[in-house]
Amino acid sequence: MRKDIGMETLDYDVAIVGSGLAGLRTAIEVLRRDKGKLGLKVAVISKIYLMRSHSVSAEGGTSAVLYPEEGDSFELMAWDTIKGSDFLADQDAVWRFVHIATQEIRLIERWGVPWNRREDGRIEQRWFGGLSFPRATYAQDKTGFFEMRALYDTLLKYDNWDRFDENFVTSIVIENNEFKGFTAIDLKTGNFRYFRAKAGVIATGGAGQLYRITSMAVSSTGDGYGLAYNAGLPLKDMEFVQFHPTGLVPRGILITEAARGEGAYLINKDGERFMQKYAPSKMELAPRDIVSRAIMKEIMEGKGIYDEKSGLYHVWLDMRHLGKERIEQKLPFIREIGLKYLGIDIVDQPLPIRPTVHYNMGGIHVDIDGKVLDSTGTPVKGLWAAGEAACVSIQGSNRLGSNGTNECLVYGYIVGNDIYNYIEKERPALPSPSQNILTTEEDRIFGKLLGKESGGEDVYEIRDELKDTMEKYVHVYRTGSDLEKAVVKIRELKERYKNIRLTDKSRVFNYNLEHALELGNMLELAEIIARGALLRTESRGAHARLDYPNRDDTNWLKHTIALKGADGPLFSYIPVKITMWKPVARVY
Amino acid sequence: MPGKYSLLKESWIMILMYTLALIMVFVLTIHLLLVSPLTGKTFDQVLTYSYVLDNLTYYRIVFGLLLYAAVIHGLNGLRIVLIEWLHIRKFQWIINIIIVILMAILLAFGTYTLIVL
Amino acid sequence: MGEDKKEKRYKTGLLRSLWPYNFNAERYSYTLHRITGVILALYLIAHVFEIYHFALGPVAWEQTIALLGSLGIWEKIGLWIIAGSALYHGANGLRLILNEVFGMLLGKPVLPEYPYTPTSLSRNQKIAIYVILAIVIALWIWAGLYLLEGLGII
Amino acid sequence: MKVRIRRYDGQKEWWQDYEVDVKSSDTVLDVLNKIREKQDHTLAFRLSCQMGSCGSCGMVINGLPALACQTRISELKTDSIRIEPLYNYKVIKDLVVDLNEFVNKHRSVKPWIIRKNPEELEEAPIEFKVTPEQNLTFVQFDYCIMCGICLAACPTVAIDPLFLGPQALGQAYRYIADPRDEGFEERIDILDDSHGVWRCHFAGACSYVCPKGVDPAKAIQFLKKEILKYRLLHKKKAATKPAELVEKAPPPNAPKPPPFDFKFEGGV
Repeated sequence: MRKDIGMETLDYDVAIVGSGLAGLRTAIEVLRRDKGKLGLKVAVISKIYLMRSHSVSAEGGTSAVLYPEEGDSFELMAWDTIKGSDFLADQDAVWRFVHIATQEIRLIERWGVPWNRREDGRIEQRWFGGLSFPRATYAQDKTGFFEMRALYDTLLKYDNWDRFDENFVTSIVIENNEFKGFTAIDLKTGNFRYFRAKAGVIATGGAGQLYRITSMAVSSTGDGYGLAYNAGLPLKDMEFVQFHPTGLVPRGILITEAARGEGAYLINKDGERFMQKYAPSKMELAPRDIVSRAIMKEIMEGKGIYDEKSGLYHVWLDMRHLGKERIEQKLPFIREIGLKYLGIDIVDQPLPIRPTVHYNMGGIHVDIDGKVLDSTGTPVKGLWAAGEAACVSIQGSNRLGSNGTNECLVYGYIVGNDIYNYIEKERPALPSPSQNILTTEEDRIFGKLLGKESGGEDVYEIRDELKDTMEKYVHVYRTGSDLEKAVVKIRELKERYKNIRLTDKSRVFNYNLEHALELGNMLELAEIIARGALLRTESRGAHARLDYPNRDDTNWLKHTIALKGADGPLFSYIPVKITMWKPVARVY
Repeated sequence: MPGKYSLLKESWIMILMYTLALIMVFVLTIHLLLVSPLTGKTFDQVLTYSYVLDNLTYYRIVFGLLLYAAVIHGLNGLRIVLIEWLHIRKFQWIINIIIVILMAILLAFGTYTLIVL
Repeated sequence: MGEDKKEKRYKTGLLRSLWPYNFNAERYSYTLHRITGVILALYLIAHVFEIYHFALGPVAWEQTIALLGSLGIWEKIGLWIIAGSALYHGANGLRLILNEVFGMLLGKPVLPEYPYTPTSLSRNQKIAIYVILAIVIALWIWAGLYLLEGLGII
Repeated sequence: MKVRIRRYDGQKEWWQDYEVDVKSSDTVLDVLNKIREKQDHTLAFRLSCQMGSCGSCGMVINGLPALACQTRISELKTDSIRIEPLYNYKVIKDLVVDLNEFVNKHRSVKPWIIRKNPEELEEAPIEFKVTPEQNLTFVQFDYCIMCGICLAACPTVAIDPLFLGPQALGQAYRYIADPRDEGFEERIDILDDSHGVWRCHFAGACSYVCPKGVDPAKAIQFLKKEILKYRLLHKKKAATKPAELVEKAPPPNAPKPPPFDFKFEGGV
């Protein structure tokens, strides 16, 4: 084991944090545009191995307009997205997004995605929640996985990039509104690293781990949000946390919306298809927030089924009428999950499901090109964000199913192009930050956190309490009093966090240290979410207040912006860009 | 550096392996039948000089085929085991050469035996 | 790729490679195929030199036979093992040729269905393995009886 | 339940016993999480998705390589669990193994779509025509999540670390079988090497332990068949016919935003 503590400096043109769909797509786009012309060197930094990112768990599909001749159109997709977002989406961004999505689907088809096909060999599409045309392009029910496979494999084709697996990024170095690199810990050796780069991309995904029951991976702890927030950059719309209606009880493993797209029913204790009360025309295929609220309402009204093992209430997702052949062709992974984790075969038994945390609509405040904006709304020179980590905002207050993977692809493409144009045009030099920043950061991690001998708080205890707090008070339905309780609890946990002590003092693969750093970010995020939700006195999309049950377009048709203050987040608001459609009542 | 340290394309060696294996199925069956109970002799009787001489001269082509097939197939098998086990690319040619020399020695002795009779 | 042989790896090496415990029937047959192959190759080397004595004339041949005969029952047991090796190696080798050259007994590419049972290790392959084992064991017992008969025990 | 874990801290190796309360529905990964969170913070193991689709948590459980997140305690049918790092890999710490060699092997077989005309991968008119039947010829092998478990089971990898291994060879076949790919000749020299495809002797252990049903053994035997066909008969990729590009469709509407008071009149 290496005892010496040294700082490595690694020079790259582009440093990408996060290796999910958005990160890989950005890397490919930069290298693809470049083709050795500028000889750009790209670093892909990930806290886990490449191909282990949570994008592999995306199941259902990827929306895109492929068949305008059959009645689909860009207007229709944009309308669906905007209506689904409860009119909080920036409509210029949506308009751009729907156009690029089509091209992305075809591009990754050529890179090897085994899309499900029609009999004549063309790409097949299916229904998804909130769509008015079956435009979710899919590869069985492992769409995200196959997309990741294709992107990862295609990236391997290029030479001019290096992978930094298991490098945990601890901070963004920003001086004078200019990006100067990332600092990271190499988990394998425990060394401190400084990635000096002309351009940086944050594509770290979401923060589902704030909750107990979540479909997100253990690695989705919102590090990107924390990095930006701690660097003094604003976060947008963080109070909108999407609950996927169908998470498997008790873990919250995702049962894809495609199950309902293929025709599955939601059934309560009395055997009733209760969605007809909530969305009579779309039924089970209403957008996710509506279905989640419907399920929670059923459970609150005592029409849920009690599961003795986990102590949770749930409803049934019934796929028995689909038939074995259709399930094997289109939903094999769902069947596998049911058999594997509950011993339930969906061919002849319904699955117990309840809402599970699935997606963060909010994220780092970026403009329509993916450039990260600072508190005054001017772009930070040389810093981009893409995918779930960024908030453009296309998803508004509620993401439509099948719009997540294509946001990653589209913004990977846009950001990659933008970076290439930036470097080609401006030819920036490698930045040189003051040494002070780096040594302070190194000391924060290794001196003040790893080397600390005082204090007795345990990382995992605080994390458990945080998860329970969020699960209890900041769930599908929120009330002012619950949110206040949550804020108080989170502030208490933040105080306790200052007192933590790590048991593992080694440098190599010190997961204890990684979890402590993650927890620091998670506590900040939890506070932003809870306080942002407390301030927003309306119900919009995924944010549903029992004490303010209606949408309030006069006061709240605006994005929340959270900035780090001396004592917790400071909130301000910016308007929504409405270019095409004025908000109307959202009925399905 | 694929193929740099190997004598032949590995697939041609394997084609040889499979072909010789199929040949051996036939010739080795004949060889074993000649020392089997089906000859009506006891095991000691099939080893007598005259019986063996009869067989060797009568089935000379069969035994020649068997010799060449078995030596090449067998020693190449041994080579495969060795290059997997010792797995250092740089010294792979040493194993190859040792095997080829061994093959040559065995074939020389075997051919001599078959010709001289 | 690591050219360095001295890198420490966990539970690796010749014995691990030949230790099929806990695994599937094909891995057992792999172990047997490899061991029998090495036995046969080594026997082949000895056998060629043994036969070479035949070329030196009847006296040399009788001497060689007598020398081997002096091993007593061990000669017969040795030959029995070699006969068994040849039978198994040959029969299993035929199965491998079907697999590797003709792509038979493997099934077609399918959509995997949970619980995953790989088609390459499924029914056809298992039948082939058990048929081979049955034939080989029957012939091997026959050969054993013959060898023992020669010894005058039966 | 008694859990025995093989520990390693860079210098010494040892077995450590833990006593954990488990429910029958728990997976091995839950047990490890309980140990790390409640008993021993120094235990190192990888995990991510917890639903068997990322491939982080490959380890040897009771002597058989498997994904910890999809091995349920009730399936093991034992009253104690023995957990070791994956066989045939270098161990870095506890259950964390070094996968760099593994990913390099994967990369060395050129696992991407190769076209004679590379422009087709950037600017093709619409899409390749792949019928569902053609899709079926390779999609099974595309299930690979790169967990590295197959290499831990492979008897050849156990003695020959240079062997490409079931994962890389399986992926090579996945792309060779893909009707969109034309890179067979580029890959053949890499595969037809003294430590390439022919070092597979079909022990089938890779397919036996594969957590996603990829069946790499099958892919490798098919790969051998394809290579022999190419060498003996000069037939390239007889398995699948190359895909055609779909005819150029009418260009999609030009991206111009509709006027502000655009009235939507769709059947929502």
